[in-house]
Amino acid sequence: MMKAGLRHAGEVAVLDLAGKITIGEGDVVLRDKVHELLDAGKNKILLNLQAVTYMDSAGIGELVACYKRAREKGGAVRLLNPSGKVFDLLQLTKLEQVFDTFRDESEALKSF
Amino acid sequence: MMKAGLRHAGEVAVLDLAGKITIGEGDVVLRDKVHELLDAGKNKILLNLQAVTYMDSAGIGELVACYKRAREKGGAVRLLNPSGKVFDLLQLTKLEQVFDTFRDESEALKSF
Amino acid sequence: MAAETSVQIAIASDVRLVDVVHGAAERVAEIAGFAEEDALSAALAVREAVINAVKHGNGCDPALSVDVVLEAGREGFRATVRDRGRGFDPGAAPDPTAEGNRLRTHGRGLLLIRAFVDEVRFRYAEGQGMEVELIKKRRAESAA
Amino acid sequence: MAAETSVQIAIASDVRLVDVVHGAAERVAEIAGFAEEDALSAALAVREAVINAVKHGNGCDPALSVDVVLEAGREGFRATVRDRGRGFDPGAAPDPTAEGNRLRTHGRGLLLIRAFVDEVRFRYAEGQGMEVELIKKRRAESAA
Ligand SMILES: Nc1ncnc2c1ncn2[C@@H]1O[C@H](COP(=O)(O)OP(=O)(O)O)[C@@H](O)[C@H]1O
Ligand SMILES: Nc1ncnc2c1ncn2[C@@H]1O[C@H](COP(=O)(O)OP(=O)(O)O)[C@@H](O)[C@H]1O
Repeated sequence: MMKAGLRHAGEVAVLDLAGKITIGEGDVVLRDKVHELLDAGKNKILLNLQAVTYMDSAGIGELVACYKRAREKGGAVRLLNPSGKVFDLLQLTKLEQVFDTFRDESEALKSF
Repeated sequence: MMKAGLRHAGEVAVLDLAGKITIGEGDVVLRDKVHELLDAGKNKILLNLQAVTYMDSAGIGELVACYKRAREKGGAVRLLNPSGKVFDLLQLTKLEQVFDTFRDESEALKSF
Repeated sequence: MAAETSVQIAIASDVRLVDVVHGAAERVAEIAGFAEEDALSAALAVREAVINAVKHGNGCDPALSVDVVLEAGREGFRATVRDRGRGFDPGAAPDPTAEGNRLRTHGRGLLLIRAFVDEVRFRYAEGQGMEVELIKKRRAESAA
Repeated sequence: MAAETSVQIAIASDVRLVDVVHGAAERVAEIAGFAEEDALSAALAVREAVINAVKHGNGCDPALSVDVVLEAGREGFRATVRDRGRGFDPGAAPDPTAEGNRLRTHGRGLLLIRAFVDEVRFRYAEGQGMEVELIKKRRAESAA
């Protein structure tokens, strides 16, 4: 199961994700958490992917869905520290060209 | 795969085991490590089970085999911090009545 | 038990494949509603039955398969493990917890199976092999 | 490919069971000699083929099974994933990496399958369903 911890850094909501973002589990958690944030008017969202081990196509699809939903609300979803398989998957799908992605948290926070 | 880290505390060899002690993998690692120690004349062995998640009957059997081998060489195999499933398994098999088992490492080291 | 969802697995008699069934059993027990610890108990029982089927039933002959069915239902978890062997008398195995047996390096599989699930049935079908059936029931509240 | 060891799995068309096949594929790939990262690649390819079989092939009908064979051989890892559906033309799927498609929330499964194994074959057998065959070869040194 994927875990999702929530922190607030000024205006930015940071979701620390851990585990795998996969069909029927992680993708659902991700969708629900981002929905909650957007419903609460928090539309600047940083997804910390450091501890995410892998995603499948359903998880990747949900990442894109979150990106679009935040943008519709005038906000943004950005990524922190994708690594290993997750980094490979973002490259492979060319989503690295869609998402603003950061290695350094303070830099990521400043970017919003 | 089970991992086994070796430390020496005076005369006692401490094996820090992590993972599962199961058939064809962890049991083989355990056997090989204890064999090496006994061959090197190190017959006071403390198995730190803290990070062992579970064992199967093959792993438990190997634990007993190690106990007997050390005793034959005039030494001893003792246990540190079995927890969760491992603790349950030692109770269930009544091996808690065979193995000297400790919660505190310094106490365990003094016991040899 | 009405199965809500199920998995069938056939493995070659190779101890390296025991983990495959263990992992599958853990997942199916989770789907059946068991929390992590109880799902591990169910998986350990299945694991021991599979080890016995591979070793004693099929004599580790890779040409002989072990056939496993895993089911998640509203009442709980059910597994059957079938080998191609000549069967055995499960009542005849010595008690590994008896004082004189505690230092034996084998003979604890059946004990673990019986401890970790609620019902265990052994069936032998002439010319077909031994089948072990394991059932772990969901309780309204308590954890087993 | 001569199989050294093999596993057959049949799952009900239930996305919660995809993990069962994923875990089994990872283990069989390890037995075939792949290190952790490559075994995960192989498992991800199998995972996507199984998701497609469950969703598109069998329409998530729990009465229809997805049949998987996993093999470890000296040359590497091989998997077949078969559904009961009407098949499809794998060449017709749009490229999810094309600029206009990058914000689509679906359509990346075939891309992942092709990226993570060395050979992919699609076969349709009239009245039987679609079968996807995946092969990942062991290399003497390099990691894929
Ligand atoms: N599937 C089986 N086919 C034949 N004999 C079996 C089978 N399962 C168990 N047995 C017999 O029962 C005995 C006890 O089994 P078990 O408690 O699992 O311990 P172990 O396998 O370590 O000997 C075995 O030694 C074997 O003789
Ligand atoms: N096993 C299958 N049976 C029928 N159609 C399939 C199958 N696998 C894939 N397809 C078709 O190919 C398309 C692309 O598949 P894929 O790249 O995995 O993306 P997605 O499943 O997210 O749509 C699917 O939308 C579906 O129309």
